[in-house]
Amino acid sequence: MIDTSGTFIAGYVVATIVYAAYVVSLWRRSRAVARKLERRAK
Amino acid sequence: MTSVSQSAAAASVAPTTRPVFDWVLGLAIAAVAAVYVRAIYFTPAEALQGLAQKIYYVHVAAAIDAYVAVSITALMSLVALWLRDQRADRLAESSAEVGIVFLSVVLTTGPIWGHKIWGTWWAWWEMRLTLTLFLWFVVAAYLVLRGAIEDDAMRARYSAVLAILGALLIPFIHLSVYMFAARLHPMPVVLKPSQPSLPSEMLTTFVLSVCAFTFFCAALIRARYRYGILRDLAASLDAEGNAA
Amino acid sequence: MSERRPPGLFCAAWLVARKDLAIEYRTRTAFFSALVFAVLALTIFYFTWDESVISPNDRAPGVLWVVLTFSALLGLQRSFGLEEYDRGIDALLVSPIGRESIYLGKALGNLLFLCAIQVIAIPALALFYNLPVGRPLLIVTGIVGLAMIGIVAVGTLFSAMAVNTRLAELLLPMLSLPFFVPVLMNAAQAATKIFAGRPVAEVWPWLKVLIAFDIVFVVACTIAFPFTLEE
Amino acid sequence: MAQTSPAVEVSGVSRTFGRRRAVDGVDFSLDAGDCLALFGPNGAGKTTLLRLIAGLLKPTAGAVHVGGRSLRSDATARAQVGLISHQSMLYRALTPRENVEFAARLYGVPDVHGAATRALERMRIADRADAPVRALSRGLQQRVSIARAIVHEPRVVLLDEPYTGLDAAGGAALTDMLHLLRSSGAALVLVTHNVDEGLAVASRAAVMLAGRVVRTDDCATLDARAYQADYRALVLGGSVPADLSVPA
Repeated sequence: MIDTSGTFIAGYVVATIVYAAYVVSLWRRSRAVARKLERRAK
Repeated sequence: MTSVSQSAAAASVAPTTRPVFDWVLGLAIAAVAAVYVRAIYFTPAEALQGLAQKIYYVHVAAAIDAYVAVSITALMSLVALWLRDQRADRLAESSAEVGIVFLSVVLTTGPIWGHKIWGTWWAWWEMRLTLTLFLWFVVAAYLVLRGAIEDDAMRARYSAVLAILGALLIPFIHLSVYMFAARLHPMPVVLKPSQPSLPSEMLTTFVLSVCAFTFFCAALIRARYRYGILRDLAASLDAEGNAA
Repeated sequence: MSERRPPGLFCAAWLVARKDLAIEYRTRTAFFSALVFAVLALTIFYFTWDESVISPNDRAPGVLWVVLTFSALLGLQRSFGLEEYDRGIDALLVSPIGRESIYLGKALGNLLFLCAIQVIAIPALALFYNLPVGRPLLIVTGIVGLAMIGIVAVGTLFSAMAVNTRLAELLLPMLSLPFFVPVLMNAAQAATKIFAGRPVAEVWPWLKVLIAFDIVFVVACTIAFPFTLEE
Repeated sequence: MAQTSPAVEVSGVSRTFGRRRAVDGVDFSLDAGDCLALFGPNGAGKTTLLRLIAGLLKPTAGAVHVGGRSLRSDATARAQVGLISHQSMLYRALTPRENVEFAARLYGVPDVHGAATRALERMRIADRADAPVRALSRGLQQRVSIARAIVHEPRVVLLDEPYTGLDAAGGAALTDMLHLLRSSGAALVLVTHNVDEGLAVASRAAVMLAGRVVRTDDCATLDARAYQADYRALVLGGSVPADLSVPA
């Protein structure tokens, strides 16, 4: 068996970063809109 | 966040707004984490490729869900153009955005795997990867087009036209890449991440990972859809504020 | 009243195309800039390869397709721009001609515009790259024609869309280029084989894909065009 | 054609942009030879209403009929409308004659050359017919634009601020032409914010505010000075006086 642990770790790390980046971006955007609506509601 | 959305909804006649981040998305993230744990610690390494084969669980699941999400965009674009329904347009937008995230995962994990196993980062004769790249371009164009139009109705029409033409384009790209690959490699017999018969333990992990990522994909689309409602509500309140 | 009959689908399309060509003939700026661009690109590409490694003959087809794609984008860019300037498009929309006619007319105008450029660019290619003038070059010109129909079909539609957006100049290449991919892949492979002296029968599979693309996208874009207009 | 149906019939036409109601339930009909002057401040929805009648915009609710035919679905209805808009709708590289002849061909006018010559002469621009539009002044371009809009002898002419940019001679040519069009049986809708210009040719007058027609009058029984004062009060007040009829 060839040693491919580096590839394995890189693959999982990269995939996780892409997903996490999207979740964070969605969270930031929704928080910004929620704040905006909060200001409007006052 | 919940209370904010509800008070805003009470103040207007817009569709009811619900929280973007709720237990469904949390559960989906937990499911993906559980699959990670199972794939990393409790699934044996494949004999020929070693640990690199485990990328398969992330890569293939992302590919399946990316294609599902992009298909939803194409289908909803047709509905949006036909019925002029804002909800269909919003769902098309949501699944396109989530789709490009999953496509990006496919496009990054694929070369990482290929670099070790094929000895090359990118292989143009690998049909699915090449097709994914062109799909990524079309979805990126779709999202840029949406960002470049201010009028809601016009944005819905234009982006739906692009999505439907994109759906027509896919078979042509598929055929073209196939004919291109056939010229270079008469019958591309290479090591594929998918083995014809996986040992049952790996198969279980694979099925679980597809389920978990599909759930995650659906939860993201749902969250993005809810965010879309909030954003449109804020924009329309802005417009009213300016008019008054 | 009754002796007056609005022109039919193709007749109206021809009127629109002829109007566009008349404007082009009057101004000539777009034509000359696209033409100069094409010839300039041909010469620049000549010097970007090492002559001793790849012979000009071998790289000619690749250069041809790059130059064709980008001169097409230059031509398409202005197509709906000139309608937008004084809202000439409104005059077409209030007239009794069908919206499909407007699209087909614009597309035909663009096609003839691009053909005029290629009529000069292809001989220039043969000249600069020392290609044998003969049957292969003629067949490749035919392939260029087939490719151009597909490129103009989608390009005209996207030109109509891009002109109404905030990123007009940037958006047209971004929207169009993915759609040009299958056209260019098949046309380039067919042309390479023809330049290598193979018979037409051998490139027939690629030509079939090209023809299918042309048919599908001319029809689809004609149907889609009315949705890109203001409602 | 059956003369029973009015030249233009606008029934319950509304148009929203997003959440903004630009035109809100407008009704009126014009017979052949009528001229409706539509007054209103900026942003009242006059131009949107005109674009709806011309078929450039699709109404959110209601319908427009020209000579009894639905405008959106019937090309023969569109063939009877002429539009003069803010923009000249001309191609600057072409000459006035080419522009007008192109329009004539789009409408299937039999004698293209003769019709174009007549239209250009009526707008007193025939002597400049062979220079490119680009070389003409704004006012002369407006005359060409009007010639282009009437070359097919439309039964309904829609004019959006047509006097803008015209000098005295151009304005007089336009006024003469509008009278001529009326006497030849065309119905006119004239959008303007200048009450004097409108009343000079109109048979009926209407005021639009915030997307609604808030007042309509018959010009035959109208005192121009009193109307002028009323209009000013309406526009400046921004609210509708109680004694004026407000269509529901």
